[in-house]
Amino acid sequence: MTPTGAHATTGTPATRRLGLVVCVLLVLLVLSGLWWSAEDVVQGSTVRIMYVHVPSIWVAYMAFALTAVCSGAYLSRGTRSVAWDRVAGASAEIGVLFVAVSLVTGSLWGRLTWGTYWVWDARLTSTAFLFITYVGYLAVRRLGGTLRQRARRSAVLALLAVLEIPLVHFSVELWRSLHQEASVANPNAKVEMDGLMLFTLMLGLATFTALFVWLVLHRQRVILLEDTVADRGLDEAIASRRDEAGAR
Amino acid sequence: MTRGSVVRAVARKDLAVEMGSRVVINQVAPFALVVMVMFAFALDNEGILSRVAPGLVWLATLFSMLVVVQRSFAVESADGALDALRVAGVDPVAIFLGKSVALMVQLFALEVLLVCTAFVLYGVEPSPAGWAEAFVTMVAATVGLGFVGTLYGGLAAGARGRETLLPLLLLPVVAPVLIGATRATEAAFGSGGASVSEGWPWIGLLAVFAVLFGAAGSAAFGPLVDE
Amino acid sequence: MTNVVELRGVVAVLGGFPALAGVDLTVGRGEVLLLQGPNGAGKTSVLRVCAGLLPVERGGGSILGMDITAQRDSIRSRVGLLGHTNGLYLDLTVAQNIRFWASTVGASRDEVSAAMQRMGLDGRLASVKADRLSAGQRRRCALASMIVRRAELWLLDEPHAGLDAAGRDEIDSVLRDAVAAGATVVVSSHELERAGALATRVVTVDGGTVRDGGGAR
Amino acid sequence: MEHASFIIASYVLTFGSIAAYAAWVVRRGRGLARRASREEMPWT
Repeated sequence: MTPTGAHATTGTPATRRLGLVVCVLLVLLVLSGLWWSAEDVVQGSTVRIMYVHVPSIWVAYMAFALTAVCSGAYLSRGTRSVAWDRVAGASAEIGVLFVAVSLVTGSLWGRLTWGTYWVWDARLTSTAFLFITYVGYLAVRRLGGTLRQRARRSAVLALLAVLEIPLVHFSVELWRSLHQEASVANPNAKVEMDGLMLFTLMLGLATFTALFVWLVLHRQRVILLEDTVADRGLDEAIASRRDEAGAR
Repeated sequence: MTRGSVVRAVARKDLAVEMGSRVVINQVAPFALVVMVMFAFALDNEGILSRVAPGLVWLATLFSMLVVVQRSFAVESADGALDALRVAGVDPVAIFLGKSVALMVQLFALEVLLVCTAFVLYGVEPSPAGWAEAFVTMVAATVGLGFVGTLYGGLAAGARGRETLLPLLLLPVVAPVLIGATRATEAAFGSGGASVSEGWPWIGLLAVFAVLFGAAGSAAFGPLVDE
Repeated sequence: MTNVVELRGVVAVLGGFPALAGVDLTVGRGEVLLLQGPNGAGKTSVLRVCAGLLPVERGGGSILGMDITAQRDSIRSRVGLLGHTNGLYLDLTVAQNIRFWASTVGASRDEVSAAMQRMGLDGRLASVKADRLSAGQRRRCALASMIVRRAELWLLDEPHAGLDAAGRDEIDSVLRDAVAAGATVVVSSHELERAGALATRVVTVDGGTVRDGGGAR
Repeated sequence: MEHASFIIASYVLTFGSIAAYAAWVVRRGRGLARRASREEMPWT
């Protein structure tokens, strides 16, 4: 066993470079979002919230899609490696974080634009359900048991979520379209974007995507370490368990 | 041993357990009724009550369902019966379908009770066509709820903190049923001036839900419960 | 024919605790193996691993020639486990319980009534609810469903616990019948005197491991 | 800038919570990596 010393991290030169790129992009994004870009003709200054709101929900969708893909990969024959489960778990956790962020920034934007933090709009409502669904998924991941138990249970649950989410989304959409008179404001209203605004939005998407990759890489390594250390604890527990026999 | 006969045996067994213990009749049904009365206290307005009666009926159904599902799996683990079923190699798909059917029967009985309560207490007055539509709605919603309830109930059954885990997992999933069944029942009851014909698309949604979760539950129940 | 039970270095975990810390165990066809050892030694876990209820974390093995992790489903339908619990539905009567078990494994009416008669569960007891039964009567119910199942490997966890002398004799005679019919039996017990009389071999379970207590007797 | 407080709040919330999460992940990783060997960390 080679000791790693006090400087052991979940980072590698590659992730450090990626992290540096993310930091630079983040600074650019903040500068561009808050100062350089002009205010929108229709939305005014509130469009600036969009530069962080849209990328967060984009990352959340990407994260849950990755969770589903990894869960499917785990369950399909021939690729049954717990590594898939770690990526699925890491990705879902990050997805939950970004959904929460986008719900909060979205409601701040809504307060400015619609005058209210929350409207029972189809997209908002189904996003809230998305959030709760994956909070439940994370709760099930913590139920304990062996690694294979955790992997199988959560993979099945993630695939059930793939079935559930479109159903919820569809029914909520139907609920709103048939039930509510014209919505307060249409969030899809055509936004006239000048070049710099479009650039800022694209920059936001790129930054957050890179950030997501960085986070998933680190988080799934941390999960591996958690599993390893738990396993080490098991080794010790097994040894002391065997000693019980000798003691008598 | 055909799957069908095991399904029947499991369903009959679960219903016999209920007939032997009468927990749903003596405890869950009164609970559902109390919920309906509490809604009336909270809203305190007859006009509003008859308007929102369909939603209250289905909310009360969902809350009662949580209790019935917990009960359905508590019975299995009280003396290690679920373990025994697993050791006996009983087809998990048959267990899933059998327990779902038993749950559906109990839920349907509760819904009938709740709709009658709404009729008496909340002053809803459906037309004959409305009653027919309400019946179809109840059947479609119950089938879906039975499948989803059994699926997630089985997952939560062995877990620590199952009392809180089950609602967290189950309630988001049944949101389409709440929406669909409430709208369809509104059409059936004529709440807020809705006409009977407006309900049928929602019943379609309930049917799609039931079919999808019947299939998904059959595939997922074994891996979820066993591991 | 391979051995009925073959465990190699099996580690099994219960809520983070290594219930089994590397178990090697071999049981041949027709043997009656007695597991002895102190409380908490891992006897129950050995039986639950053999029944395919407790997943194997490390190590491996086979039961009735089938891989213990990959073929758990096929193993299960051919073993019978009588654990600390009896697998009864407490709100059902004795007859309802046994008929339910019979219907899940496809046993005939005659087999059911024969098993109930064998365990003295016909007559008045048949219509008594399971939660009104004594510990011994519940055991008899569970044994009746074991008989109906015609398992090839019988796994019994402290089958004599809490029974009177007559109940214990009954269990022993059921086990003898099972062995005569070609079954293999693994039984855990505190009561060495009694279980030892049946056993063809005794091993000691301690600290989640198995020490072979000597060869065949 | 109009609505500055709301806009700043959303930036702070977004980047603050992400930074907090990232810091938690990195620190947890360091703590655990100290107890692991190189062979157990395939990326090293």
